[in-house]
Formats: sequence, C-alpha cells, structure tokens
Amino acid sequence: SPKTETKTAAAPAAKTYTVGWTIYAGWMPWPYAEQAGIVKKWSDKYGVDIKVVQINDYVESLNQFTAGKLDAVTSTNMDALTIPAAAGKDTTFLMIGDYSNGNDGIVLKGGATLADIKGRPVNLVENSVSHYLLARGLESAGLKMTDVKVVNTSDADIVAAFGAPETKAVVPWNPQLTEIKKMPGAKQVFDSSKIPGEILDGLIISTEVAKANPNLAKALAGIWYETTMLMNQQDAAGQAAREAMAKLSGTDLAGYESQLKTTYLYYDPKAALAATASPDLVAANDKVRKFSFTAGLFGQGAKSVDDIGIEFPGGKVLGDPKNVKLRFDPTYVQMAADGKL
Amino acid sequence: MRRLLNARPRVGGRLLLGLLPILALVLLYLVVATARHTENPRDKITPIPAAMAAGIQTMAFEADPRTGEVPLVADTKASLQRLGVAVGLAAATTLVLGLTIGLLPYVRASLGPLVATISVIPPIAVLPILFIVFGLGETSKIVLIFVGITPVMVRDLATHVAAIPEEQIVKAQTLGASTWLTLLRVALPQALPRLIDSLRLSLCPAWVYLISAEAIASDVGLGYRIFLVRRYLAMDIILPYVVWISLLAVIMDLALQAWSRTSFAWAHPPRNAR
Amino acid sequence: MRRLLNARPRVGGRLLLGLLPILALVLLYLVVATARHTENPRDKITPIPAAMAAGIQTMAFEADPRTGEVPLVADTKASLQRLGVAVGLAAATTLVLGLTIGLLPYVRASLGPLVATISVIPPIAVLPILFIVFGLGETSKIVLIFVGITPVMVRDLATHVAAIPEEQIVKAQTLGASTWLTLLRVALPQALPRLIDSLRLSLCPAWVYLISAEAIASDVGLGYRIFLVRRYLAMDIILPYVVWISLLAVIMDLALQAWSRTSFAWAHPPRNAR
Amino acid sequence: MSKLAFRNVWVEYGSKIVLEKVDLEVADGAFVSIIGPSGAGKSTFLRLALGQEAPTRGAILLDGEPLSPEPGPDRGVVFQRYSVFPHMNALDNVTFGLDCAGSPLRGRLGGKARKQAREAAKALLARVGLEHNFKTYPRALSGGMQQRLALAQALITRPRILLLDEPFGALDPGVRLDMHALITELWTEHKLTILMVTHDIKEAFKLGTRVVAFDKRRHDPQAPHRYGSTAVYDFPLDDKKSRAVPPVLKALVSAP
Amino acid sequence: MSKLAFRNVWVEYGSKIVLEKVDLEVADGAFVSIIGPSGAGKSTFLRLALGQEAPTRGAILLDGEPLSPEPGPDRGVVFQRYSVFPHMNALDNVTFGLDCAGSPLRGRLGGKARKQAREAAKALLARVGLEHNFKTYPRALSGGMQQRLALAQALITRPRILLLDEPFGALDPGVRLDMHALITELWTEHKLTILMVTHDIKEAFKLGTRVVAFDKRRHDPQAPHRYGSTAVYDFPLDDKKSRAVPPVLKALVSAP
Ligand SMILES: Nc1ncnc2c1ncn2[C@@H]1O[C@H](COP(=O)(O)OP(=O)(O)OP(=O)(O)O)[C@@H](O)[C@H]1O
Ligand SMILES: Nc1ncnc2c1ncn2[C@@H]1O[C@H](COP(=O)(O)OP(=O)(O)OP(=O)(O)O)[C@@H](O)[C@H]1O
Ligand SMILES: [Mg+2]
Ligand SMILES: [Mg+2]
Repeated sequence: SPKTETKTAAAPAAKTYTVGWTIYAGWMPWPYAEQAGIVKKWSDKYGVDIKVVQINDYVESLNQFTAGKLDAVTSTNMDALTIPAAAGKDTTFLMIGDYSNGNDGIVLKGGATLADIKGRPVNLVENSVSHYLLARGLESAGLKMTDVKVVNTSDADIVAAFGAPETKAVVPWNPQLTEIKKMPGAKQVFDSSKIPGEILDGLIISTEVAKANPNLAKALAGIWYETTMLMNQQDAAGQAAREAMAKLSGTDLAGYESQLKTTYLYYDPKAALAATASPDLVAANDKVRKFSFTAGLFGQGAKSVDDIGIEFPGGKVLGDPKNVKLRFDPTYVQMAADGKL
Repeated sequence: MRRLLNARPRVGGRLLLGLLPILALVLLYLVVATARHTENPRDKITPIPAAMAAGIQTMAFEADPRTGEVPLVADTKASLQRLGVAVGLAAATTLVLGLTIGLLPYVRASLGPLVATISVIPPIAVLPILFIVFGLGETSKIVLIFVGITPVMVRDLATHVAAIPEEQIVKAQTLGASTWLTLLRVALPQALPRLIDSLRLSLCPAWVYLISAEAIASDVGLGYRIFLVRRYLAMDIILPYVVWISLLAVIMDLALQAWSRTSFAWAHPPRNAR
Repeated sequence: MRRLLNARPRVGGRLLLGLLPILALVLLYLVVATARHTENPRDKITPIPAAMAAGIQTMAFEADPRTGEVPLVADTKASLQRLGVAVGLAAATTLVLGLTIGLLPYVRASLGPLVATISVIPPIAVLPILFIVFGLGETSKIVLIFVGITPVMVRDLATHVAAIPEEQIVKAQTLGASTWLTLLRVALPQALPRLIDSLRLSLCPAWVYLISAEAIASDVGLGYRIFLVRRYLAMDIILPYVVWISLLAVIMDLALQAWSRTSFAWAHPPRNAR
Repeated sequence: MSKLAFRNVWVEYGSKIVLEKVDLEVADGAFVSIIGPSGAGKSTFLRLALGQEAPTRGAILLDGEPLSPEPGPDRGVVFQRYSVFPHMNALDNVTFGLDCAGSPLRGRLGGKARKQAREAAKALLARVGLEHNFKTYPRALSGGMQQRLALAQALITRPRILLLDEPFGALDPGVRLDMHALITELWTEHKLTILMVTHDIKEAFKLGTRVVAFDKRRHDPQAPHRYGSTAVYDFPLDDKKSRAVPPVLKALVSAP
Repeated sequence: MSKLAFRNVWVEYGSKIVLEKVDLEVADGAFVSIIGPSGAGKSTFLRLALGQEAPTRGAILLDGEPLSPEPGPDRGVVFQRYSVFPHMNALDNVTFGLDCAGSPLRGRLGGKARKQAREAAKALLARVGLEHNFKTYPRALSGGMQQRLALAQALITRPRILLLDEPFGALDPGVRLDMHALITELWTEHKLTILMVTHDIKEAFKLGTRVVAFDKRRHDPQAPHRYGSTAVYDFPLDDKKSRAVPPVLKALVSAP
C-alpha cells in the first residue's frame, strides 16, 4: 500500500524533524552527510524535512531530546537508558553505529598499571560511559568504586585538566583521549577494547515520532548507511569524506583515522544487524543497566533495576515488560541490509 | 482624578501590590505544572510541589551514603567557602589598588589603563587559561571569581576616591597629614562604604563565576549539583537549589547593606520620602 | 621631596607609564612561551607568536569548506548579532520599566520588589531551565543575556529616575505637563545618559552570558569556537580569540562612552584636572 | 473678592502636627512674604497652595472653588534649587510650558507654533537679562542666572499665582539685590499674586505687601510634635514707614 | 620684617596667563581681603600661598626662605565647601590635626595624649560655639556650623597663616554676621596672618586691615588669555574712616 504510505508521510511533512549530534569519532558521518547533500537526497526521497544540528554539550543534547526539542539524537546505550528512558520517554535505538573499541580509556599520570589508580582522584564526566568504564576497569583490577574519588569534569576541559598538577587520573573519550595520551607522563592503563560491545553508540529516536512517521526513520537509516559506506571506501572519494569529517571534528585526517581505529564502526548494515540480533547485546546491556541502577542513574523513584524495561529484537525484554522505555528495533537496519530503502 | 504620577499607594497596599506579581508567578507555575503532570505523570520538567518536597527531602535532610554528608549542607559549605575566600581577596585587593590608583597620580597613570582594559575582558573567555595555569582545584575557582569581580571593583573604587574633593586632600595636608595618613584616615574611611556597595553589586557576578567554575570541574558545590543533576532533568532538585541560591544571595545583600548602614551611618543620607 | 600624593606625571610620561605594565605582561608571556617551547617544541599551552599567527591565519583568513565562510567572521557576526539583539531588548525593557518604576509610585510598589528579587538570582543557575524552556536555538541564548543583565539595569535606572528631585516633577506639572509628558520630556532625557552608563557596565556580564550559552549549544559564535577547540587545548586559537573578544568589548565601551559624551553633553561635567 | 482662601487648614503626619488651624485669605495681586523658624511648616504651607499636598483637615479655595488637588499651570513655582531642567538649554526650559500646552502627545510644538513659542520665550529671557544665553545649559549658568531662568520658565504659562520657596536663599548678596528689583518689576508687569517663603526677614519686609509669620502658638518641651504652627503674625504693609522690621519678629527668625 | 613675600610671580597654563607680575608683601598679623571679578585668579593666588601650586615664574618667600612647595601645617585653610571631613564627627575633625602630628604611623593618638588632644579640641569647639555638637557629623550641621567647625579644625595646629577662600560665601546673611565677629576674635586671639578671598566687597572692607584687588591690567578682546591678572589696587585700612568702599572698586566686583 504505497499510496497510504505517501499519504501518512505527506500529512506531517510540514513539520521539520531535528537531529542533534555532538562531536565524537563515530558520529561524524551525520554532519558530513548534511554537508555532502546526502541528507537532502534522502529527505526528498521520503518527503520529510530533516535538520541536522550540532550541540556543543553532550548532556544538553540528550536533555533536549528528553524535553522533546530534538526528535533524534546521537547517544550511547547507557545514556539513552539513563536520561530519556529513565525520564519516562519511550526511546528507540534506531541503529547501532559502532561500539567503542578503545575510544574510551583510563589514563594515569605516573603509574604503570590500573591498580595504581587506588586512592587517586579521577577526573571524568560523572555518570557517563566514562564512569561505567571506570567501574568495569576497577572490577577487573579487583578494586571498588570507593577506592577512588570521582571529580566531575566537563569533557571540553578534560585535556586542560590533565595538565594541572593535582590531576592524577582521567577517563576521557576521543578525541580528548588522543590529545591526553600525547601529553608527557600519560599512561593508558585500561580502555574500552577490553570490554568490546558494551559501550554502544548510535542514533536514538523518539518512539512516538518514529511510529507516527516511519518515513523519517527510513530516511535516517538511508542517510547513515550511504555515508558510512562512502567513508569506508579506500579511494579518493572515501578519503575526501574522512578528511571532511576530520575537519568537522576539529582535527586532521591522521588524527581522525587514528580515532577510527579505536572505533568499531558497523559500516555495513548486515554487520549491524547481526550485532543487534546477537545475545551479546542483551548481556552487555544487562551489565550497563545494573551499573546505572547502582549509581542511582534511574532517578529518585526507581526501586529496582527492573523498573525500566529494555526490549530487544525478538521480543526479549530485560526489566519490567509493562514499562518498556528503550527499544532496540532492527526494522530499519534490516531494510538497509536488504537494500529495500 | 489625580495624575498617575501623584497617586501613591498606602503602606498596607504597597506591601500587597509588591507581593502580587510574585504570587502570580508562583500560581502560574503551579497551574502549568499541574496540567503537565496530569498529562504525563512522569514529567520531570515542571515538578509539582510534592515532587519538589521529595527532592528537598533527599538533598537537604538525608545524608549521602557515599560521603556521609547531607548534600545541600556540603554543597552550601563548599560554595560559600569558595565565594568567601574569593570575595575577601577581591575586597582586600580592591582596597589597596582602588585607594592608591584613586589617590596617587603616579599609580593612577601606571595602573589605571591596565585595570580599565582588564575590566572589560569577559573572564569566562579566559577560563581555559585559568585552568591550565591554576589547575582544577579550589585555586582556579577562586581565581575565576577574583578575576571576574576585582577589576570592576577597583575601577569603581578608584573613581570614587579620585572624586574626593581636592579641598579635603589639601586640608588634610595643612593639618600635617602625610601621603600615608591621608590615605589611611581620609581616603580609606570614605572608601569603605563605597566598597561595600561595590561588593553588593559584585555578588551576583561572583555567584555566576562560582557556578560556572563548579559546573566545569568539581565534586561538591551548589553549581556542581545543579549541572550534575541537569542530566536527568531533575528540576525537582534544580528549582529548590536555585531558590536556595537566590535566598543566600538576598541574605548576603541585606547583611552587607545593614553593615554599611550601622558602621558608616555618616554615608547614608536619611531616606527620601518619595 | 614632594609627597607622593602631590607628584603628578607629565602628559607624555603618563602615556608611557600606562603602557608599561601592559608591555611587561606581553613580554613576560613571550619569555615563558619561548622557554617552554625550547624545552618541548610540541607544547600547546603557551604557543609562540608564530603558532598563533598560523592559528589566526586559519581562523581569520581561510574559508571553512563546510560553510564557505571565514570562521572568525562568521563567529563574530553570530555573536555580535545575539549580543546586539539581547542588549537592544534589554535596553528597551529597561527604559520602559526603569522609567515607570522610578516615576510612578504605583508601578514602583507593584514591580519594584519583583525586580529587586530577580536581580539577585545568578542567571547561570537557571541556564538549564532556560534551555529546556526555550530550546537550543537563538532564543535561549538571547534570553540568557536578557535575563542576566536586565533586572540589574532596571533597578539602577529606576533608582536614578526616583532620585530626580521632586522639585523638577512638581515644576513640570506647574508647567502643564501630564504624567505622560513628565515621563517623556523630564524623566526620559535624564534617564538616557544613565542608561548608557548602565549598558557599559552590563556589557561585560552580557559577554559572559553569551559565551556561557554558546559553550553549551551552538554551532557558530566566538564562545562556541573557544569551547570547541578547548578539547584540543588549542591555545594558538583560544588566545587570539580572547584578545579579539577583549578588543570588541573595549571598542563597544568606548563607542558608548563617546555616544554619551556627544549626545548628552549636559550630563558630563567638564573633567576634573586632578 | 478674595482669591486664595485657607479655611481652618491642618496638616498632620501621623501624630505629628505640622500646621494647625491656618485661616488666611490672600487677595488678588498681593505679594505675601512668609517667614518663620526652620521647621515651622512654611514649605508645607506652600505645598498646600501648590496642590502638591492635601490638608488633612480644612479646605483651600481658589475663587471660592476647592483648589485642584494637584500642581497645574495656573500656579507657577520657583524653588531654591532644582528649579530648572538640567537637560534643556535655557530656551528649551522656557518653551517647555508652551510645548506642554500645545502638544499633549509629543510635548513638542512644531512649525509655526514652535516659532511663535520660541519668540515668546526669547522675549521673556531677554526680560530677565538672559538674552545672551539662549543655548546655555543650566550647569553653565551662575546661581543667579539659574533663578532668573526659573522665573522666566514659570511666567511663560501666565500663572495667576506665583509661589516662591526661598528663591534667593542660595545667591550672593549683590546678585540678590538685582533679583529683588527683577521680581518686583515682574510682579507689577504680570499682575501676579505672589507667595514667597524667605529666611531673610529684611527681604520679606522689603518685597512684600504683607508679611505672614508662621510659628507654634504653644510649645510643649515634653512633646514637641503635639502642637503645630500657624500664622502667628500678619502684617499688612501699606506705607513705606511700616516696612521697618518689628522687633517682635527679629527674635523669631534669628540665625540658628 | 615682612613675613610672606611674592616676588614677580606668574602663573601660566599653557598659553593662558592667569597671574602676571604679582609683587606683594604681607606683614605679620595682617588681615588681607582679596577681591576681584570671577576668574581673576584669586583662588589661584591662594593656592600659591598654600603651596598647592607652584608659580611658573618668580618666587614666594616665607620669612625670607623659599616657601615649601606643598601644603603643610604652618598654613591653615578654610574653603567655601568640603572643608571638613564628612566621615568624622566634629570632635574627630578637630583632633585630626593633633593625631597627625603625634602619630605619624597610625594617625591616632592613644592614652594620655589622646585625652589631652580631645580636651584641647573640645575647648576650641566651645570657642566657636559648637560645645553641644561634639558627636555630630558634618551632614547634620548647618552651613554656618560647618564653617565654624572648619575654623576650629584649622586652628588646632596653630598655623601662622590662615587662608580663607570665600569662607562665608554659602551662608545666610544673619549667620554671616556672626561669623564675621567670630573670625575677628580668633584673628586677634591667635595672632594670625589671614588672607581671605571674598566676593562680598563690604565684607572685605569690614574685616580686612588691607584690601587687595586682582584684575587684568589690560584686556585684549581678541585674545582674552593673552594677559593675566595682578594686584591692581591695594588699600591699607588703618582707620575706621577709610573702611568705606571706594567707588572705583564697586564696578570691579559688581554682580555678574
Ligand atoms: N513627609 C513628612 N513626614 C513627616 N514630617 C514631615 C514631612 N514633611 C515635612 N515634615 C515635617 O514638617 C515640618 C515642617 O516642614 P517644612 O519643610 O514645611 O518647614 P519649613 O518651615 O519650610 O522649614 P525650613 O525653613 O527649614 O525650610 C518639619 O518638622 C518637617 O520635619
Ligand atoms: N588647571 C587649570 N588649567 C587651566 N586653567 C585654569 C586652571 N585652574 C584655573 N584656571 C583658570 O585660571 C583662571 C583663574 O581661576 P581662579 O579660580 O583662580 O579664579 P577666581 O578669581 O578664584 O574666580 P572665582 O571668583 O570664580 O572663584 C580662570 O580663568 C580659570 O579658568
Ligand atoms: Mg522650607
Ligand atoms: Mg575662586
């Protein structure tokens, strides 16, 4: 019934959908897609109006999504769970873009192993994936959260923070991680490649909006995979795309490519689909939600880790099935993999 | 009918009139909050009073299990300490620089332009530099506040001291006062009430810089808490914190005003009836 | 020997004295930067002039391929536009509220306490709320600046207008002036030079709020750029941007001062020789 | 027929009585000097006549009608200070009254009316000796010149009553003498009724056709605010001889 | 022997000549009234005597020695305004001179010295009629009382020369008369040399033992700053009769 579909698409077409992004290696395809006209191409194809906007402050971008000012936004699985979903907003993980494969790390100043972190202040963005990485790292070293002292530090200033004499340990993500590793005395003792698949990055969309206008979701999936496939090409066009993304994130090609090395990007929708369907996804998210609950990130009202439901492909649900607020929906990745977009 | 210009409310009516718009705002909020809450009971953006009460309860009356301290108390203590040290240093520096720049032509010629230039630089722009030079600890927060408010205060005080009538300066010298004594006994006492005024005006920017600094790197403080809980849109905590900060600011303002009125009565003309 | 109090530098010497500390600071920076650069040629924290020149070159003279615009120009345009709109709105609001609160007892009784209360709330504390209420577009940035500077300005102007001698108000009425004409021809012209003074004082906070807002949500603007490149500790870009912002601030200050001196000469007593 | 009449007028601020039982009739064309010690309520009395303040008891009548309870263009005023607008030059200060009358919306006359107003103002300024200062702002005028300007400004709207509150108090003696001559001329010329408060008893007797002294009739040292002032003496000055200062008044307004 | 001598003194500001060729000797114990039109350089002349300003040419000698080029406790001064410190009460205003002399570091005497200073100050305050206002701040004092206070303040350090710049210019006539009596008494009592600038020519002749008038000798309407003022008239007043104002001076200081 393509007719009815165009009709439903035509009605809300008057609305402009806003997609927010923040600077991160795995999210740079979004601004590039807009710059290269890929966004326009897919918007026209599906008759939706899409605006891609940059938000400087990551937490603020998720707040705006929660408040309904953004229809879709780049996010990690953990933040999607603890910010919009915990606030009662029904959120859909539209596609898994990548997992951090060394993009997040624990860096000590003067110290050889992770065990040396004991008793130190640790600068990181509190309650973020960095916090999670720290928890997983401590766990692996047989330490507890109470063995360190967390100091909330804005991600924009964490590089400057590392330069300060009283800073002994930081947990940054890229591109800051790369900058910090270059500084004298810096030693990376743990990174996300040791916990592959747990820190997932992707695009989340309001479930309500996606339901009301599936064409928007289709267009977004189309944009994403056209761009990632383009940047993955080992030719001049691919290099040009990567170079533009490097510039957009404020670095150069070499810097950006080194960040990509630690980013496990699912360039191909088939790979993404496989990851979405894998039971590993459930296990990873189980760890994340347990950490989040323990850290109090489900908010005041949450009584148990099962308060919020997370739905996976095939109907499997972690937590309360009557309060599903985060959904990993393979529909659109599947369409991309099938070449049906 | 009297001209609006001449119509004066009575004393009782004046109080009522003053409260009206404030009450109206509170009422408006309650209506909006209730409406939104009815629509979405999990709405976090406009918490209803009950939610705020719960927020206040956790922040102000329950100890954080991790630190063993009540968050509001710990935050307030940390913030006030930073504010106090910074404002104290700023006041002391202002006195020394303001008095000498205002009174001594040579000091004015050499430091005046520098202070004037610095006082227009928005301190937030130099924040990254401050972090690098002073680190992330208490120092950089205190320095940000200090750098933010001192130049303006120095400029103001120097202008005030320079406006002390030449006659008084000459008079002091004919009474045997040296430069030091003129500074100590003529300029200083006349500068103090102005310094207090200046401090009152600087408190609002001081809070702004404190919160900005705490938002960037901190593990305790009122600004830290607001920007931390921002990530869950916890308006039930943010709103009481904002009210609490405002309350602290009002109290400080009133305290400074009272201090000036009692200690420097000579500088306060009896209030105008109009 | 003359008392320091009475020693006055000559005109030429005064200029030199004023430049000295500024030059000393620049020199100090150069020495530190060169020393650090010799030790670690990749040092980013204190870039040497050559590095800054390169930074300036990319930001101020090369177009960004994505937007086709020169970043510095685009940033300056965006920031000045936000600042201009916000400050313009603030000035207009201040005129209306300041004049009526200062002149009309009924308005003073009803709005005075509200303005006094709002003027002590540090606007940064409500920043998260502003973003949620007004979104991430231009509105929230303009509102932050507006909310940050208007209450203080209104309070100041109202106090100034209320201090217009009662005699003048009575006199105007004996000459047939209505409330409106008293406002228009007696209070307004006397308020304008004070408003300009007030604007000059508010420019620094206005910049602070602009930069704070741009730091959180923006894709162009001077504050945005500084916060963007902070991730890479690119002091070779941050420092020139800070200097540029300071320059803009100084120019605005001087322009406002000149405007006041030419348009409201009656309000400016001839300068004191001292 | 009497022009301005005070009938049993009282002014109280809370429990403090400033004026009590003031009964006074001021005839058309009179020049009433008002004297009395500081705090006797002279300025308060003038504020009543001005309409700036209302009596707490009693009535004030103008030509038999209750006085309009607000300042208006029928009663001009010159204060000791702040009597001219600092932001207008001399000419604008004087045309202001005409601007208000002719242009209730913009407060500025235009075209021919403006030209006429400026001519009238210039003539009046010349009359008070300010023909060389049309463009001067008050700050650049001496105290005497400012008071001349204030007189011209008050007279342009042709008020019937002119109220003066220590108009010459801040002037040097020489300047003061010139102003005495000027006010006497203007009074005759414009057929004004003048109420003038002064601290200078000689001035009061020199200029007035009548001198009214305000003071408390009874003093209670335990409760100084229990009793208000009223017109305790009232001297009509018809002939030259009576212009000597009566000894009884000398004590009343001696220097502080 | 002459006490204060001006030898061919000039004061120039850039190309503007304010005083030219002033030659004047002031004897010990003289009371010199200085008059002249506004802008004639009377205050400038006083500033020279005070040491607040140095002449561009010529010399000023005190007892044959060049005058110290700064204000100091040997020359007291009373200005028309701002002559007392607003932040000190009357007593503190007067003791200030003793505090400075006795305590160069803290500027405050302690112990017995303090008590003595306060006694001396109280006596002087009583002498000028302020025995009931020791604790009063200047703002709460009338103009006349403020000038009395300024006199007491200036006299406590026992200056040999007292410089007065229109000290009574802002006072009411009655108050002025009282002040005339007071200053004459103090002059005799403290054996002062007084230089007093005044705008009031009668005052000048009433109080002075000598009246000096400053004015320009030559006027060039094209270049009003080409010529400076100097002492154009110098009247010694030895007997009562000569205290009438000479007609030639009346024109000089007529009202503006
Ligand atoms: N708004 C007011 N509230 C209370 N008391 C007032 C008010 N206005 C005036 N008074 C009192 O009324 C009395 C008369 O004041 P008024 O100014 O009329 O005296 P005056 O004769 O003009 O004195 P002066 O010669 O000093 O000008 C004074 O004691 C004054 O304190
Ligand atoms: N610092 C200065 N620079 C330039 N001109 C000055 C300066 N100080 C004073 N003058 C000028 O010197 C002249 C004499 O001034 P001075 O104050 O001595 O006059 P005066 O006789 O005291 O006048 P008045 O009676 O008005 O007080 C005036 O023309 C004045 O403008
Ligand atoms: Mg009065
Ligand atoms: Mg003078």
